[in-house]
Amino acid sequence: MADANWEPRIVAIFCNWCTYTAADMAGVSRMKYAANMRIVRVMCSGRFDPQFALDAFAQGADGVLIGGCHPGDCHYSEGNYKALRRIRMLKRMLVDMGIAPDRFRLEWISASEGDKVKLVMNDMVAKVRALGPLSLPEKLKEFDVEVALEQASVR
Amino acid sequence: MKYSYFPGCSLKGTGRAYEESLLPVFKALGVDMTELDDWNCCGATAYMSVDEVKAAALAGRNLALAEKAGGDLMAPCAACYLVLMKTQKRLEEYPAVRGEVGHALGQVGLSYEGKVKVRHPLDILVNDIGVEVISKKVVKPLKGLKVAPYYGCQIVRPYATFDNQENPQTMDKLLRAVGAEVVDYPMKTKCCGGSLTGTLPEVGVSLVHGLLREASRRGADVISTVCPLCQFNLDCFQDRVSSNYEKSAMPVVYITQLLGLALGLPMKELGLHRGVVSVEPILAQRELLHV
Amino acid sequence: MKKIVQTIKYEGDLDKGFKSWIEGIPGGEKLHSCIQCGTCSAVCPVSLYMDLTPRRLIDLSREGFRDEVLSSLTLWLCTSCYACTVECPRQIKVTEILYTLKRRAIQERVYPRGVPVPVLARYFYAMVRGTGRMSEMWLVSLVFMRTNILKALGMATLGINLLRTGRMPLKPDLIRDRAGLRKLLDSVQSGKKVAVS
Amino acid sequence: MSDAKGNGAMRIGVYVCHCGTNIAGKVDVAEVAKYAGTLPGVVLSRDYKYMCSDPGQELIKKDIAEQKLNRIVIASCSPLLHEHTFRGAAEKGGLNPYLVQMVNIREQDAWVTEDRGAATTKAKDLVRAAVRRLPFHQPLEKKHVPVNPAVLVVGGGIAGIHSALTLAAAGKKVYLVEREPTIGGKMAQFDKTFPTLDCAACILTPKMSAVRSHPNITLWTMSDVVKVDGFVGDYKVTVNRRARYVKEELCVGCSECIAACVYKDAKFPDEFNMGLGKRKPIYLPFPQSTPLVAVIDPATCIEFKTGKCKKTCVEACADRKAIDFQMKDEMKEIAVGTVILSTGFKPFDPKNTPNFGYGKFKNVYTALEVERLVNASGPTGGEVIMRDGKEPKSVGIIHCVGSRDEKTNRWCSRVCCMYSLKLAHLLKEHTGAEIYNFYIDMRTPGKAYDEFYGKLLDEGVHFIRGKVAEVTDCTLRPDEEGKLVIRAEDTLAGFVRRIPVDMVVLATGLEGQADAQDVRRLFNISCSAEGFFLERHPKLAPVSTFTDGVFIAGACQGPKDIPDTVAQAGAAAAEVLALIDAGHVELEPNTASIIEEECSGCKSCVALCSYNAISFIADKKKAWINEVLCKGCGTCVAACPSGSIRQNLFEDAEIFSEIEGVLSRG
Repeated sequence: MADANWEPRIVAIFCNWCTYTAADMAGVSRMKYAANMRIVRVMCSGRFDPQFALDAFAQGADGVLIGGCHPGDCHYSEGNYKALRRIRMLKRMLVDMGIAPDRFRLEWISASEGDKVKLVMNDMVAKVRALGPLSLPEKLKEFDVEVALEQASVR
Repeated sequence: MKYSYFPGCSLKGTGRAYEESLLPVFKALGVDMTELDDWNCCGATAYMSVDEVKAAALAGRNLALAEKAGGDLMAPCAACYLVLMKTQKRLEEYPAVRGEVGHALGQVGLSYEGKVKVRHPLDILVNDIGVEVISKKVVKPLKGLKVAPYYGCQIVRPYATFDNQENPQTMDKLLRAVGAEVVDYPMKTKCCGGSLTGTLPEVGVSLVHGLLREASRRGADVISTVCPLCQFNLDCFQDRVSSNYEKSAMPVVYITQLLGLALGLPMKELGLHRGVVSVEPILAQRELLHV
Repeated sequence: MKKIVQTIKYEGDLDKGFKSWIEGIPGGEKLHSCIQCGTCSAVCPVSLYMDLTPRRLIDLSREGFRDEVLSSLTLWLCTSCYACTVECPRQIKVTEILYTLKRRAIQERVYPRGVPVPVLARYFYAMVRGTGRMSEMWLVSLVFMRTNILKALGMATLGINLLRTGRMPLKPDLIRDRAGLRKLLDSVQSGKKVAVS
Repeated sequence: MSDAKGNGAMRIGVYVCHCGTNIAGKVDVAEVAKYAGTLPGVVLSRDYKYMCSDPGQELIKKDIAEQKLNRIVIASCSPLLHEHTFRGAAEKGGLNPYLVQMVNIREQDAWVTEDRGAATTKAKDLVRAAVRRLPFHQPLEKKHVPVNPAVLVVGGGIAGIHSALTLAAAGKKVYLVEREPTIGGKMAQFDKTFPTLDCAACILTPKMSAVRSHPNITLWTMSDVVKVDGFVGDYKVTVNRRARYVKEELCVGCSECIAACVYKDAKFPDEFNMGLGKRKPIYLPFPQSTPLVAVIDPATCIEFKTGKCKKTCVEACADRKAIDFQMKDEMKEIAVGTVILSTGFKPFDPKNTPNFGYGKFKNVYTALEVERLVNASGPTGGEVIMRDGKEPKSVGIIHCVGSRDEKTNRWCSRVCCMYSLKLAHLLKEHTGAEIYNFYIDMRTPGKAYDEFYGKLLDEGVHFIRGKVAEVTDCTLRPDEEGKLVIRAEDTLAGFVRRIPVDMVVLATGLEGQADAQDVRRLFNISCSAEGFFLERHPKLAPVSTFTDGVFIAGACQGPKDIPDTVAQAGAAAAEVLALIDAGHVELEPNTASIIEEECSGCKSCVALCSYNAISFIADKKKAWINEVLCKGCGTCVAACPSGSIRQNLFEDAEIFSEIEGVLSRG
């Protein structure tokens, strides 16, 4: 189903203090990694709302990556723990919805770990590439059509 | 504990005494050693010098055989140990080499998954059997025997992980466990010259001299080795050392020979007569001879 | 009077691809990262006999002095004790790089005359291919017959000693599946083409 | 029609920065600008060489005025670097600064992407997201919080001392906390300092006593910071003052207690002299210790071990009664507005480089040990008498011990070349010995540094370019007997050399403090894996951290010599003063607030807040957020089941539209 020049699209939601800074450091160190990530900055991973991930998938993302400070290192002392709880819950939910675990990932990356950003980015892009496109929007369309037909046939 | 045993060419030739003492010692310690069936030469250093992938295939055959046989693979010869370890590293680090070798092995109905653990006797003696167990089995402690522990290069460098690369300790521990007196021997990991004694004797013999000299200066009665080539070089070229440098008559034995002695195994089973420089006089002097 | 020779090196005479060729072969990857600290030379037990110390060999290799490197005695003095590899602050696998250079030297037959090591290596290679095993003494003496008959005589006392102590097997040992081994080795397409993928 | 509040129809201006070739080299900036022009609401889009330059900022102001822009997108470097710059420009142009959105196409695109096409696509996606986001931006006002003028300085080495004195001189209250019994740090242990060779004590001790006597400085030695709460302008810090067993306010440092101690001779290794000298259980670290107050080491004091000591020290102290065996640790809580961390470094432990024989051969020394050995107030009174009682006739100094090596530390420790030269000079001066320096590269950048190298060459010190392989007592020739033989390649001569010497000095490198990671957590800043604190920007914010109000100075940020350390200490003090004198700090207005009518009063947010900023108004049955306490993490926003909490700059609508923006590719 994936056409030859399909490229995975991954939305990354990074906390301002650790992971976003690490991503900057990766740049300052001129590390090269896959260009498939689109980073959205929030102040703390604690701001992560499961809706963000669901919306991203619904809008055509093939993967979602959350990045926060290591446990114990949160700039706001424990926002990342709060995030962790939601993310665990969401992960289970996504699996039930038939979205492969590799499409949704949480990583603790501290401000000094530019190299880890590179590793995670490349690794996740590779894994998602292997899974192929999620193309949820298309699926949802088909779904709507079916529903419509259903209703039609009922009448 | 079950191990496959990879003698290597030397232990069948110039290094016979190593095998002759090694097997009884492990038997006495209740370890089952079965010689790897139809093993071939590891390739040593020379094969690498001609064709690296063929070298990997040559060693690969042994690894494949060992994997089939099951259990860890014990390689007492430093060169064999190194080559087998190195081949494993290459196969896992370099897909190209892995592919080549895998293909070649396939041609003769063999395959290698990378499961074999290559082990050196020192590693097994200290980490699997344990120094305590061995010291309990000692019947003739080597009281008063001053031993210079000589590890040589290739068992600690560069791949071995069972001992410290700068200052290895496993042999020291074993010697103490059997009651010997370990002399501080800073040359313990210096090179014996390898095949240079044969190919460029003037160079090789000078290295041998350095090792012998330091051992006697530190008051050693004997040098204890774990490698057939080390033993060969240090033992067989002392006439040259004497003529080129200074008089030298330092017995050079295998650790397994000393262990066997301490475990009370019959002398003749330990190949103690095979030293060019005989070890018997000093053993007699220290009253360690027995039948 | 000492002979006067011109020692200037012209860029055009260098092999520009030499560095990348070495780095393309397993173990050579880090050649470029050398800081010329000399640790390799200083830990080397035989560097005091070398025409080029390992450090210089590394530098010349990376700069493309192919001929100087391949014809160097250094390659044949290396005992593979791996001290350089272990101690290198840049973790350059010096020993492996030397193996790469030895192979090239043997292939191009540019090793220095009178050094038996390459001959030994070739004999060894052939012998193992044939019998699956090797008998050191047999091989060594054979090599000296070929390269230096006097040295071989010089080895006599050693031979006698080994006979006396029953350590000199007179006939080489054999493995059973010699045909299989030969097949195995021959189905490897020669190593020199294989590089890191 | 638009106004400063940015109301009315969207009139978005997009600016794509080339950053010279930094961005333009990988991203087709013209293409991105062209594309941006096609996006809804965008009335103007340009690409420009350097947006952060004055002309660049002028351009923005001009366009706001002429084009009536009411939203602005700047696609350039990281907002962490220049957000304030561009918000400032907008503000000067008469637009509310929070109607600006930055797009990071340098650090997170141009610099990390191989393929030009991919980089350009990525830039477009990110710009589109920003354009989508902006309509939801509201004009906001900055928050102002007062700054407590008191300052906490952690670490009493030369960095901490200099910062403390600078701040005190400016009339600010300073708490200087040091964990050792005296301030002075490593510098106090040095003999002379390069390249001027003025004696460390002569230039340091006056500053130490100035600290002690300054009315604005509260000096707490033997103390550790154990807890830090609050935020820039208003930190609450808990300090544990460990028991010294001698009352600071009563002791005059007369040392009579020490003389009187039941131990007639000092027999315990003394820390200040690197164990080369001995001290008693009650002791002064060194003659100029500050504070000049005795200290008792309970680990060696008989009274503490048996309780059966004659306590001759107490007798000697007589009616001063300064000695108190009952003294307990004491917790102090202080309120400060800003913090300077100057916790220094740890010398590399040469036991990790066994080849050099440290700990095996008694005449192998570390550089710091030699500093004490040549020091007039050192254990040998300045005579270079080695552990074997002899004076060296030849000395080998090994550079880069533990530095520039993948097996230990990869970095260059920056000071070793210079201090090795200094020690070479001092040792030659004291003993006239032959001195051999073994170096990899001689690194002497700095005012009058290379001239100093020249001076050492003049003095006839040997310089051998080669990393030492080993120090051994295995001798090969008569002239090596009884000596330590250094084996190294003389890489310039091209030979391996064996050099017999009497004494070996190891120029050990600099490492981060062992507890750097704990300190980092305590103050909520970042720290590299190597154990050095991370500055906010390597060039433009070298003493700032990612936590406002916390600054770093000296070797805790990276290996550094004394001049650089003092410069940083001054810089940190200046940054602190800027905050204090402004009187207040401007905080990002990214705080959260409750939409009362939608709040269901479920209280789930209340417990979530780490800053107790959320309270529940019982009579209204609604939650309420105290914006002064709110730090703007947004955790409560994400958690609110009824979606009735909003966060400035990170509204749900803003984030959703940004997510949809990066994905909705034309």
